[in-house]
Amino acid sequence: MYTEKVMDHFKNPRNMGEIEDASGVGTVGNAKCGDIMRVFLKIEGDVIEDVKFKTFGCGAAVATSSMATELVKGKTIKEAMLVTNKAVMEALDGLPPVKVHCSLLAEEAIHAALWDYAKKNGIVIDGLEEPKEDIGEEEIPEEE
Amino acid sequence: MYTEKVMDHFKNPRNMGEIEDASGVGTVGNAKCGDIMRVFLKIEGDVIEDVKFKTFGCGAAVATSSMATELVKGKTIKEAMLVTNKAVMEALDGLPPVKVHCSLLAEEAIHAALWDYAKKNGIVIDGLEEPKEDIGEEEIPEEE
Amino acid sequence: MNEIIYLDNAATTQLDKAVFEEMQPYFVDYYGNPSSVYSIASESKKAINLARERVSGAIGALDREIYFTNGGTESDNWAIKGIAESYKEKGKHIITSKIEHHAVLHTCEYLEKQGYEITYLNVDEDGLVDLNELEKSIRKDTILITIMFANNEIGTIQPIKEIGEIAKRHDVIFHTDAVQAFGHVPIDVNEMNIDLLSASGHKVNGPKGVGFLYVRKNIKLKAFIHGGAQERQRRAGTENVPGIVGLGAAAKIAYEQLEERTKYLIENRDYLIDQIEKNIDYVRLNGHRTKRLPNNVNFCFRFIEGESLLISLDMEGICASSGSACTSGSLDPSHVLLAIGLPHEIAHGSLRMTLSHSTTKEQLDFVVKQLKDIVNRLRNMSPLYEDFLKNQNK
Amino acid sequence: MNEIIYLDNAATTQLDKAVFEEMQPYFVDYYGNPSSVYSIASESKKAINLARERVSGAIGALDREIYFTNGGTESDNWAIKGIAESYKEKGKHIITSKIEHHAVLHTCEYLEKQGYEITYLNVDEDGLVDLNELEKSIRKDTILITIMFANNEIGTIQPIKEIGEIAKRHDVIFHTDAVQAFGHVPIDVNEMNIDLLSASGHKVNGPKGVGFLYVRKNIKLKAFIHGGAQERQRRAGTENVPGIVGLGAAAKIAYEQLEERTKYLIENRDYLIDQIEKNIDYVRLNGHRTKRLPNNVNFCFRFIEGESLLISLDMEGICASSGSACTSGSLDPSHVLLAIGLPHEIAHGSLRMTLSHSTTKEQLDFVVKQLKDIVNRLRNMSPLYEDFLKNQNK
Ligand SMILES: Cc1ncc(COP(=O)(O)O)c(C=O)c1O
Ligand SMILES: Cc1ncc(COP(=O)(O)O)c(C=O)c1O
Repeated sequence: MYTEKVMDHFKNPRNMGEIEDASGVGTVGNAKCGDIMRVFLKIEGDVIEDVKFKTFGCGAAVATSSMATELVKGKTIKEAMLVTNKAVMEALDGLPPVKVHCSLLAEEAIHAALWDYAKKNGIVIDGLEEPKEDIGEEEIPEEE
Repeated sequence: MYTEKVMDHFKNPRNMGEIEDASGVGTVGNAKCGDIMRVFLKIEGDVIEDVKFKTFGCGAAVATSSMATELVKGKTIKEAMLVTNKAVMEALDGLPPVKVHCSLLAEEAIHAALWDYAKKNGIVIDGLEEPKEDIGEEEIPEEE
Repeated sequence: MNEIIYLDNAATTQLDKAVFEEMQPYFVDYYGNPSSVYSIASESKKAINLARERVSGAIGALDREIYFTNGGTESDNWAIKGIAESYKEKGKHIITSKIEHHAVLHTCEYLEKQGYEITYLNVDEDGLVDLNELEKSIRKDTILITIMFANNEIGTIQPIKEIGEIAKRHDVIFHTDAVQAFGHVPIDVNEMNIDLLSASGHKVNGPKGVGFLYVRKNIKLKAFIHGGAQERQRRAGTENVPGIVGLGAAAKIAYEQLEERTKYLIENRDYLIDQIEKNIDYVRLNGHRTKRLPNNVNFCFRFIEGESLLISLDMEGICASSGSACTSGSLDPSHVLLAIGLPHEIAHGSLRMTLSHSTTKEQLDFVVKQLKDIVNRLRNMSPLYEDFLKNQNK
Repeated sequence: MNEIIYLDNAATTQLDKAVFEEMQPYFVDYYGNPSSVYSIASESKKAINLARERVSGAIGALDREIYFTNGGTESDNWAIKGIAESYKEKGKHIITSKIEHHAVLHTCEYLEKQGYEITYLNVDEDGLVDLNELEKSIRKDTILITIMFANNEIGTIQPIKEIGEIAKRHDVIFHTDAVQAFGHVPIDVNEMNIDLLSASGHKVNGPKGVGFLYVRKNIKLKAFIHGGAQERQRRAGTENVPGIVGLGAAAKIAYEQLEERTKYLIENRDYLIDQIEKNIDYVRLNGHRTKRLPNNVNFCFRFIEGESLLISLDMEGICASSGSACTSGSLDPSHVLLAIGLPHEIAHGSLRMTLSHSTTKEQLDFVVKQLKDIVNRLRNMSPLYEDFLKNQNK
């Protein structure tokens, strides 16, 4: 079902954990849908010095969290804003269609943590919007 | 599907053929339904001295013709009247349910030949009725 | 003699040993449910995907247009009832033919009771539908044309491509029951404008209890069997993995060998037809002489009845079938033989022999010899023959 | 480790080798179509008759009350749609429960669209229906009660005999989906007043792609799959002979070994439950503790999600399943877990382990050990667990 990369990030998640004195924390998803991601950012100047995550969710949710945090680590905020769910999926060699929403959630979790950082520091990050309560996960429609 | 007795009478039908100067001939069934039986009787005094049949029909039709003619051969008319389809079936060790109508047809064929004999000779045979054009073959109803 | 000569390949075929070998690992070893997450189940999933590719490849379809079912009957039921339900807003008129298999006819009769209107097209004496009659019977509320690819009794192959064109021109959905055609003749669903197609595994040396329905991708089709999310949520029920594997393998072999087998079969078929016509009087070939399945031979032998013919052949080790009602326990002979215009008494005397790629000419010679004797014997027993001879001598 | 520990016997079971051996001759050797006249086909017919006897014997039915189908899903569809159609003059109300398999639920939802009214009974926290609620919901126009024998996720066994009595008292037909119960618990259709019963071969170490529907002899039931005259004209389609043979053989073995296997399974089941409860915190056993299938263990592990649990177990060679939606690609967790009152987040963390008669205690010990580690690992990763600990420390 999953690619080797996904399995690797599930088995050995990178950046799993917490940052005690995080510059920004974001939590997205909800338990009802079975996916919650929390991202902790440590930002110095313009740069994401450290990033950690915690995730409640399926294999893809864990793997996308792991990969998304890898992709933004050490990057500037501006660079991090360019990490899309597509980039996460590509870096994982793809996801099954029903799991695409996990990659969206990972993108959203990074954004939510950035939003928290921006709010705390009274700054505006270009292109960043307030995180939605629920990200739009579509149910696959029953075919007729 | 068929018992050994049925198969034996199908393979080696007894009394198959015609009687040129028959005392009575009866034909029952119709080609539409796929069964026609013709019975020839040679009656001397009160006794069926000889009997022959010709049959167009399935294996059971041939076997019941063969067995029915065996059962009436050498019998008095009165005795022959007691040969029912049940007797024919029993003598054949049974028939599949969908083939029971063949045994009725055989009984009917003997009766038709006797009727012909009675008519030609102006006599009345106790219990013998005019043969029906079509004998009542029931279709098995489709179950609900 | 002890050898069995099996000439009833339209009823069912022998499972190909190579097909069985492909199925075998999926019984006891790879038994995982393809819907499961863990890795041993992925063997089952992969196997189903391969089978789907093989089937879709055989008829020029996309993988996702193939839905595995339990057999031709289920496929026919699903296609017809599903379209009826999905398109009832457009109309309730369906066109079919008088010589369809009961899986189609009884389904149409069922729909009639539900308020649908069915046109049963006539066929000519060879069993062909009339394209003009077909086109004329299309109405505004016609939602489906369902015409079989090839007939299971008399072997006649319909002008499927032409029917597909007519259907397309009038924007009517076209389903074909290809249970007898799949694996036996070339099929291209796009070239032939087929929207839905039914097939069954056991008619092409595959396993019993499995078949498929091809459904063109833009066709709406309500589910027929409701439940789990299998087959892209369209056909519920745990997948019959070994069966599906077998169907795929059988499809692959059938189409790889198609040309070669067709040539061999047609030669044998025409030889058998020729020998019967040369050796036995008062016979009639049923079905079209050339537009017919490569393996189908169907004759009426006048003055005799089919079942007694079958039993007599069986006693010589020859397996065949008949459209005589006596074999089915009902009274009327086959609706197909009546539809091509045969009177009841002649229809009762039909014999169908359907060859396989392993049937030999020696076997056919033996069959003709036996047949001649048997027909003679049964005619001597027949009051119809007696009457016929008497009338001739007048 | 390389050995696979298969704990997903509710999804499908390994085909019993002895069953496969009984099936084997009917693939390539005795391939005759049971409807044919000639003698080689009689082997197929005999084999089907024997299978029918074995199945009917297993549940105290008559041979002619058993109809072979393609599986549990088809049986459920047929039973419910067939009764709905046959008795629509009497009424259009059907009673079922909220925890039925989708084969029943989606069929009922389909009927709702056709104008039927369905009552979905609640279940208590153990998954049991309330007999009073059931009886109260019966109306004049109620034509069918369909309640599953045992639940496929949480293993709860319903009071089938009592339900049968209520149905009988009110003259309502009673169907039970016994797909999980057949071969696993004693069933007597007469004692339990069951009018129709569905079962599936592959859930009892039989083959995939075959099942049966028991139909009490005086029950009217319209055909669902129309076509040929197979199965006493009630279920069309060429019979899946090897499949039917396998179902019969599996039924025989299951019921011969029932007592012995049940004892062994219950012991192992309760051992596993006990070990999990002793070794892992914040767990909840789902389903009734004693009125449950001998092979079913189902737990929720708080703060973690089922699919990641499954994948982690799979990495250790352990096959299990989850009611978490993530395994099915939808969002809501299993309707069964919601119906017994679990909140979504807890329902997402469910794990079902279904044992077989060849599961050993050593395997279970290994499973518990792995499970403990995995649950720990996943909880450490879980923001829900983090929040829970913080709240506790307040
Ligand atoms: C033309 C045709 N359609 C449908 C069927 C039904 O197929 P099955 O018996 O495999 O369901 C058959 C075979 O009996 C057939 O010959
Ligand atoms: C309770 C129940 N009913 C019905 C079914 C459907 O059975 P099958 O998938 O064999 O058609 C299953 C199995 O998935 C089940 O567990």
